[in-house]
Amino acid sequence: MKNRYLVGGPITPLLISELFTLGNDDAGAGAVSVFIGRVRDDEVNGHRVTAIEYSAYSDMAGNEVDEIVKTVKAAFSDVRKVIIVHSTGVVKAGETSLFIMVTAGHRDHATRACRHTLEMVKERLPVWKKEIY
Amino acid sequence: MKNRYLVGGPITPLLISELFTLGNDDAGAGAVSVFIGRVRDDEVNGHRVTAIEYSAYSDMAGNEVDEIVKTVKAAFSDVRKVIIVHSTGVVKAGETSLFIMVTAGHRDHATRACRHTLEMVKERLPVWKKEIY
Amino acid sequence: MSSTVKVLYFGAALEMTGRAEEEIGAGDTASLRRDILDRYPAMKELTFRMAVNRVLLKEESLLKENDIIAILPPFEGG
Amino acid sequence: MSSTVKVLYFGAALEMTGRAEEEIGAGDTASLRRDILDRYPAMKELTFRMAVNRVLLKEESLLKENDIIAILPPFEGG
Repeated sequence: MKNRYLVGGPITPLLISELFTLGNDDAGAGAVSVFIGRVRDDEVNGHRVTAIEYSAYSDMAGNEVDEIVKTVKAAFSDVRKVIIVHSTGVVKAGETSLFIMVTAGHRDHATRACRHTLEMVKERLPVWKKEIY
Repeated sequence: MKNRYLVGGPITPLLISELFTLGNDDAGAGAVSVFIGRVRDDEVNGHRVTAIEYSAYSDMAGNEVDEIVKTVKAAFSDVRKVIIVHSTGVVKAGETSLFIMVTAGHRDHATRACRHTLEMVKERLPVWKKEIY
Repeated sequence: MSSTVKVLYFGAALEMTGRAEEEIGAGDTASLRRDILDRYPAMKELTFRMAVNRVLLKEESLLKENDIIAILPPFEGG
Repeated sequence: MSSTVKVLYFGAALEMTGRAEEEIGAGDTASLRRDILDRYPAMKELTFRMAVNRVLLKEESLLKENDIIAILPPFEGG
């Protein structure tokens, strides 16, 4: 249970492929909405961000993810599966730090629930970041 | 150019992985929003759908996709890349028939532009379907 | 004045006509539409738009030799 | 009455205190908060919430022995 929603380092293309397959067994899920958050190579005060180091309160994160999933499923009745994964540790610019996948019967709830999940992750997941230049 | 946005048969997990990498070279794209449409095993008049056969006016589809991409980029200034792929031919229940990916600097335009692209695809792409039971 | 144009049928129109394409003589899109409904009365039940040379038709227009006219039932992609 | 609780510091709070955790004696969350600001005056500049035993604190409450208190600056995930 602990750290189930957190992975150390970037969310790799391989892991993303694997996470995708989690929805594959459900032929009633006609719509899959995915959001992927990546580290941007922003310039801050004249310095280029090369990576972000994420830290998390992992003991609390699991509970919060469970609450987010419960809330989203209650709000969007057509939703079938909600998957949330966030990085901890160092993630380089261009690499993925957040993966959200929502499956639903139809597109309307899939896309709206995915956005709603994203906003709740921003608001509720106990994660902090530190830019590395 | 012709058939650039149409693939014969299902959009396979392998193709989805490849399409994903198209956004990987852009470290300014902090947000990636993906929509995947799949064939549902709906029951219609007591018969279970086992597949859908899609047909398309492929000579027109390329133009329409270009127009959709142009319209979405004009409407959402933070958008960097828009990719649209649709199946033609037979796609079995549970398999993917539509892939949309939008990359943007930030989440708001990525998610809204992805949904907008999806609605325009439904409205403008010259594709038809036939249920197979 | 009549031109010979190529007519393409898609989706339900293809099923109703039993053919993917044919050549028809027509002067403009309105008369072509009437001609098609005369040939295939079942298509009176069908809502469809037309594309001329791959561009969706916005208003009736004249046709010229070798124009390609597509008969487009409501799109069902996605 | 004072209990010994474990205090965890995250994000900017960790950087300001220079430590990930420590034990502090406190009777309730309000007095614990005052004690922390006395120990680390720099934290007066910081907005933070507290979680008691992994649950976000909604109102000040009493503390008991071995409670785990997390000091949570604004979240920055995503």
